[in-house]
Amino acid sequence: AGCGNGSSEGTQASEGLPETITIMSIKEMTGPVSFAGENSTKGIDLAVEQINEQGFLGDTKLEVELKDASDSTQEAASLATQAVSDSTYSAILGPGLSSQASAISPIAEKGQIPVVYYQAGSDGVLVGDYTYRVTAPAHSYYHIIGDYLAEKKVETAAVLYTSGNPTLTELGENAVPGVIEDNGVEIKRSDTVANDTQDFTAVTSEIVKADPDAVFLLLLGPQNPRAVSQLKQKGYDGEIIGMSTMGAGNLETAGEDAAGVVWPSNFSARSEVPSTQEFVKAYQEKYGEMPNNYAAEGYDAVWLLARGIKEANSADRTAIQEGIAKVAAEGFDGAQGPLTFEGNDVRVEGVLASWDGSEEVVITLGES
Amino acid sequence: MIGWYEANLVLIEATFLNFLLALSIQVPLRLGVFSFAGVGSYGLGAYTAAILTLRYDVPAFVAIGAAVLLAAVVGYLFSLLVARLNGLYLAMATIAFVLIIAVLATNGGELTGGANGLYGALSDLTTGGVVAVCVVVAVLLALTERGPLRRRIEAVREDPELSLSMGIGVVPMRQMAFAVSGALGACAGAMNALLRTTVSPEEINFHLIVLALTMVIIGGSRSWIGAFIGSVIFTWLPSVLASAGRWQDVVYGVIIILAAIFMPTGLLGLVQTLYQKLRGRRSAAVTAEAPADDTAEERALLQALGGESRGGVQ
Amino acid sequence: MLEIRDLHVSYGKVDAVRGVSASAAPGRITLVLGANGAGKTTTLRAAMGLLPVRSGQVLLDGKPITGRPTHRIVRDGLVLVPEGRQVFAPLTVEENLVLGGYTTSRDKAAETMERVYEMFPILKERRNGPAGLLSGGEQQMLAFGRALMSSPRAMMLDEPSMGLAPTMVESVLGTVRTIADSGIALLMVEQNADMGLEIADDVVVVARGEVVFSGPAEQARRNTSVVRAFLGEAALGA
Amino acid sequence: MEILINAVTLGSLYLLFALGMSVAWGTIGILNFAHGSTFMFSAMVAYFVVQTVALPMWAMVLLGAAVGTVLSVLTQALVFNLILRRNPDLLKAEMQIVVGGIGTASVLLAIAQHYTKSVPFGFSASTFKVATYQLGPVHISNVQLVILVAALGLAGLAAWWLKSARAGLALRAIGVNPEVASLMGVDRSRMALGTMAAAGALAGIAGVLLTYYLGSIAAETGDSFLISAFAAIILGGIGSVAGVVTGSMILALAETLVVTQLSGTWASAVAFGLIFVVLLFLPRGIFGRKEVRRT
Amino acid sequence: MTTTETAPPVLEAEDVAVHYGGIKAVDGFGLRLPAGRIYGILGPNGSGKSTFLAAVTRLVPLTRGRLLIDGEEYHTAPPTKLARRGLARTFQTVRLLPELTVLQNVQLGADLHAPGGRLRSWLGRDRPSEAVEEAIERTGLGDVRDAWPTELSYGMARRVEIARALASRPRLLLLDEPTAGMNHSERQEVSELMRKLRDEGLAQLIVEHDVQMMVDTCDHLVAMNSGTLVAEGSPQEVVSHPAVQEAYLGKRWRSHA
Ligand SMILES: Nc1ncnc2c1ncn2[C@@H]1O[C@H](COP(=O)(O)OP(=O)(O)OP(=O)(O)O)[C@@H](O)[C@H]1O
Ligand SMILES: Nc1ncnc2c1ncn2[C@@H]1O[C@H](COP(=O)(O)OP(=O)(O)OP(=O)(O)O)[C@@H](O)[C@H]1O
Ligand SMILES: CC(C)C[C@H](N)C(=O)O
Ligand SMILES: [Mg+2]
Ligand SMILES: [Mg+2]
Repeated sequence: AGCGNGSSEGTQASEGLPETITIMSIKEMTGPVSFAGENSTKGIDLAVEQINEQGFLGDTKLEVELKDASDSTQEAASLATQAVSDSTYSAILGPGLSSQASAISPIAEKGQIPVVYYQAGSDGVLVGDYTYRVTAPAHSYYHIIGDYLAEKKVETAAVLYTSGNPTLTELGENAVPGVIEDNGVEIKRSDTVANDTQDFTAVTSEIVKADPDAVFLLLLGPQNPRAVSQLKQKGYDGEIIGMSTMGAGNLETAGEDAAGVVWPSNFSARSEVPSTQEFVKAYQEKYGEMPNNYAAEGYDAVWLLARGIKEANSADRTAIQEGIAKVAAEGFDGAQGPLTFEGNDVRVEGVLASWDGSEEVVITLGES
Repeated sequence: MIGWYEANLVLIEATFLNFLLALSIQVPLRLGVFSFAGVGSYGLGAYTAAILTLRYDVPAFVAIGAAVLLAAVVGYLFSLLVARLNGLYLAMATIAFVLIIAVLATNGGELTGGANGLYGALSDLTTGGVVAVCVVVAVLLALTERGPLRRRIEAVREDPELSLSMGIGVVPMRQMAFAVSGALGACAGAMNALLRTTVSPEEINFHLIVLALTMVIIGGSRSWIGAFIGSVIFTWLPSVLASAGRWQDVVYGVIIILAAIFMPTGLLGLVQTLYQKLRGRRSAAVTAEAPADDTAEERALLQALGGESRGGVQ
Repeated sequence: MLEIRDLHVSYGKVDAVRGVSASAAPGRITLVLGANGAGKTTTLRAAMGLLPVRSGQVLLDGKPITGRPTHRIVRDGLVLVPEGRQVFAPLTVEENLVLGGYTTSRDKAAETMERVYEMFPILKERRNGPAGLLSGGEQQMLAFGRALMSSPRAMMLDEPSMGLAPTMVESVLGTVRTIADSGIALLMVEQNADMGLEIADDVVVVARGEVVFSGPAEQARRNTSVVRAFLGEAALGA
Repeated sequence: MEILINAVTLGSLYLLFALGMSVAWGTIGILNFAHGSTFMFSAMVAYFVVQTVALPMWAMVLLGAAVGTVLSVLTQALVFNLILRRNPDLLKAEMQIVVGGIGTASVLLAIAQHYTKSVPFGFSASTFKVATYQLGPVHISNVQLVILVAALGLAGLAAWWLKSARAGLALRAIGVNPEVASLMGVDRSRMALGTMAAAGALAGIAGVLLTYYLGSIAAETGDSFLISAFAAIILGGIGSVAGVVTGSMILALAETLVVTQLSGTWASAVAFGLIFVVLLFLPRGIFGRKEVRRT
Repeated sequence: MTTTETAPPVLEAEDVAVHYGGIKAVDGFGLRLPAGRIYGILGPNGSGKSTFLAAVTRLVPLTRGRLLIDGEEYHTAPPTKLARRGLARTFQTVRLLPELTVLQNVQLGADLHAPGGRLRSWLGRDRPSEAVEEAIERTGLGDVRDAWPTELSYGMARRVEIARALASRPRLLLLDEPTAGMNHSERQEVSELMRKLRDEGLAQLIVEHDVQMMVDTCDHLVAMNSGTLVAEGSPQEVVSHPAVQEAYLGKRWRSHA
């Protein structure tokens, strides 16, 4: 308590860190994307538990207050403003919906409160120093599909994407066609569906008629099993390649139809990386099930924040932001494996996930 | 208090924006015009304001003014197009209008930012500005709810043909309703876009229509006060219900159902009825004590029948 | 036998009907007279179960029907020709008639429909057109014809001659008499007192929700005040 | 050709769904906004049942119909009927009924979201397996056949019943003027309940068949169907069975053509643009009755 | 009666026809109504009386014919113009606005001629004008002025209709069965009112089935059948016209005449 030095070298809880640090977690716990909110919250809870038990922040306890914004942009913006003006909150764990994130970012930036997003993969989300994201945008690792295409001797492809969602549109219009063409594959068709499209029979009929070797489905979670089932019903037997929305059990209802569907993912529970294995073990112990990408992302988001707080050794928002920046510059090993940051945005290696008809597995090429 | 205000600033602003949105449905409804075009204008206004702010960096009032003007003109032109439609057929046409606007925004390429929408429309609009606009709107609407203007509106809604025979121009009134509705919707949309600095096509959907309608019907469909009550309820209810946890949406639905059943004239109507009951209505009193001033004919009749109804004439 | 006993009906605080009694025996017509707002329509509607009865009783053939739902009362054999025509405007003329016979057998209904068409040829001409396009008087004919379709045991008519041309008034009221003569009990509100009195057996006069006169029709015809109020000075001399 | 079959199947699903809604609306004047959630909820209940007992398709369809009936009857008895009792004027109560339906829909949706976590569900546990037949150049599945037969059969039945039965006429009379209908001896509440029960059953059947057809649906599926159904009904003309059939088919055809030939993003714009244009020329839909109003 | 025979008639209809498909509701009917007179139209049900009134007030389009007000043609003018020229009407059915009180319903009639500019009349104080008070008084509605239309008996509602038309202080009044649903003495009152209004210079055209009242009230009767004119003249002439007796009046009146 003695020295009056401004730069905090010491780790006395009384000086730098208060007893508890409260964080607002804005999640989509109900509505069409609740699967993302549900799973990431499980990861968050696990991380908070570990941090508090380990005494990672000394005697300081991390407390996360969960707020449901459902799929309402308005509600998310309102919660963020509340977090900004209520000084008990030190930071925000942000929602996964790009639309909500884009609304929150300017508020957070102006109010100078750090936010760590997961998912929220579209362009306008990260606007300045205070906003971070722990989910690598799909375009940054999607290229790993290249070897798979080569192995399966894919020469022609069709792309089907949901044009109502910014993240998927970016992928469907630029990133994925780029990857496909880089691998010398010809794109035969590119179709779009709307956010609320349920019936894929017509469009799948057309795709099947074009008879491509592979179909790329870049769809919202619940749309995936329908599109897959309907492709199969139309007699399609080529490759089906998706993106991370195929995870989190979203393919379950398609059952056998979806066996063999693959997608580049930012996370796999089967990865050999030690930090991942550690996470998976702890997760299984706590919940008795395998974690998926959303859970891993939630987990990593909390850890990024906690490291930033420790670095800052203060509950002050600006200090935390600076702390996170430092952590990000160095990167760390998280549930998703070794995490590096490009600015405020995370980058991962990526793995190829697959649905085997009953659960999500990781493919290692050259084996199967 | 200050803390409360700051923490709930977004909700407070949203209340006023929803108020304008509700009015954009209510104004035509009061004239018997079943139009949701105001919700489309909301989108139109939001995009106009956002584009002007992003591209030309104009002050907020210019952006909003331009949005309002454009939407009023579009509303007017739209009214010419749908002149022959009525009732729920008109409602459907206007729903189509709203959804088409959303699709246009999605496919608008660089201008509208596609599915991403537009971000970072930072402007100098303040909460005070929003409130001021709402006050002006409310005052203007209050003028239409009294005296001759109210009677005209009632006549046009309930009986267009009668209105014609009383010299009331039904068609111009309808056209005006569309223009005003467009202006109000656009005003709400523009201010929302500027306050939230973003607009995206997914905001303009069927749910916004349902919300606007629900606010008007549950609040009260005959007066701006009803729209205001509705906007307060439906802006704040979700946060209030957040304490109900998992079941908050169920409770929300149940509240709407109960309101529909027990408040046939909206909350405003309920309040008015209670007030009238409390004071005892004049007309009721008059009819009840009427025997005091019998007409001569009846008095004669009562007299004649006082006992000897046999009293013949011959 | 249709009997209304000491009926009280109120709209909120306003007592519109305060102890009205009226009855009609099979084969007899009871005419209800009264000024505008006297409570005639209210009485009929309450008897039909369309308005809640505060106290009093309505009996059909000695059986109380007070408080029963309207559609039951219709099945019990009592029908009402409502005030102001009330035809189903978008339905065709014939569909209106078919609905009138909703509670009877198809054969019976078909037979009565022929009779109605005979009585009002214009309805037959317009049978496939929407009822709402008929003229006022034509709609009144339809409303009357529609009530005949159910072959009731007792009938209440609220101003059946309203809007009808003199020849039609004669014909409708003549039919009313014929119906009564076939053994149906009839309670009729009619402002055309002149003609009403001619066919009626009994008269009830209502003023401000109360019965102020009740007796046989000839007695009413001899009563100065009734005559003055409902038939005019001229009739006094006649 | 295959496009046509796909379009007709989609149209038949719209038809199954919209038929009950249209009949209830066009006759007893009840525009049920909870129809979409009734439809989804029936499928969801069937899903939970099939998870425990592997049922064949016909049993699932019956189950869906039963759940739909119960939900619809409950909605009628606990919501619409209470609204009407307080406000006997149908025209004035119309808005209240719409809002009551909106409330009911959000209750059902919230319950479904709670139990499914909004994750899509399907009937892979059912004993029924989808089979696809190759007829010349055309693929057609057994689900599609069932849907086509069910939709056209039920629509035919409804049309015949409304046209020839006196009860159909009574229903329409209630829609015009409930009070005078009761003066004709029509038991208004029983008729209304019956109609809503039938509408609910149709919704339930549609829900189950749609789930078989698409492979899976989610809690939110009901909503988007509601708009399409609303559009189909208006397009054809309220209350006319021929209208719903035509409206559903046109809408499905338009959507299918746009999705396959143009782009999915424009699908709804074209579909609604089409409705818009049709209404401009036929202000009361294709088969809509002219409004009867004279001076 | 102050009319000079040379002044143009207030209302003139020539060879008016209104056809609905095959139905010829009005088929070549006409009349000339001088200022300050009461004209009556008699005719069987469905003979086209109400349709003729609708045509005259421009609520239905003419199939053919000419309409003049004060000698000026108007058969292509919009209906709203007519009210400003002093024409008011009532309808055969009660058409009150349910959410306005009796007083407000009557005020609606007077709004057209509210003093001052439009803005002033919209924003100014809203006391019932003299015309409104007078109309209420003359139709005996004082007791129910604050009642709602649904609370009125049929006969009372009809009086409000008349009061509303009167409140606009018209020069020409068209009444479609104004006394339907009233008893004898009530009709008498209405008849007296009409005659008084005539003496004040109001021209009236009345459609009504109460022949006695028509004979007592009208200066001139026009009989129509199947959309065409069958007889015209003084009440006594028309009532004793054989065609009118045959088609319209029935036994009772035959013996009367
Ligand atoms: N819904 C209502 N609410 C309140 N008061 C009403 C209502 N309906 C009627 N009244 C009042 O009840 C009284 C009786 O009305 P009712 O319609 O029975 O009269 P009536 O004898 O049929 O008259 P009319 O000959 O004019 O048809 C009137 O004073 C009327 O104002
Ligand atoms: N819009 C319409 N479409 C079809 N037929 C119509 C229409 N309007 C009126 N008619 C028919 O034209 C004829 C004249 O109707 P109108 O209402 O003018 O008769 P009216 O002389 O007023 O009869 P009433 O004395 O019964 O009121 C009637 O046979 C009526 O059915
Ligand atoms: C939760 C996720 C499915 C959201 C999606 N990735 C988006 O950016 O909108
Ligand atoms: Mg009456
Ligand atoms: Mg007429």
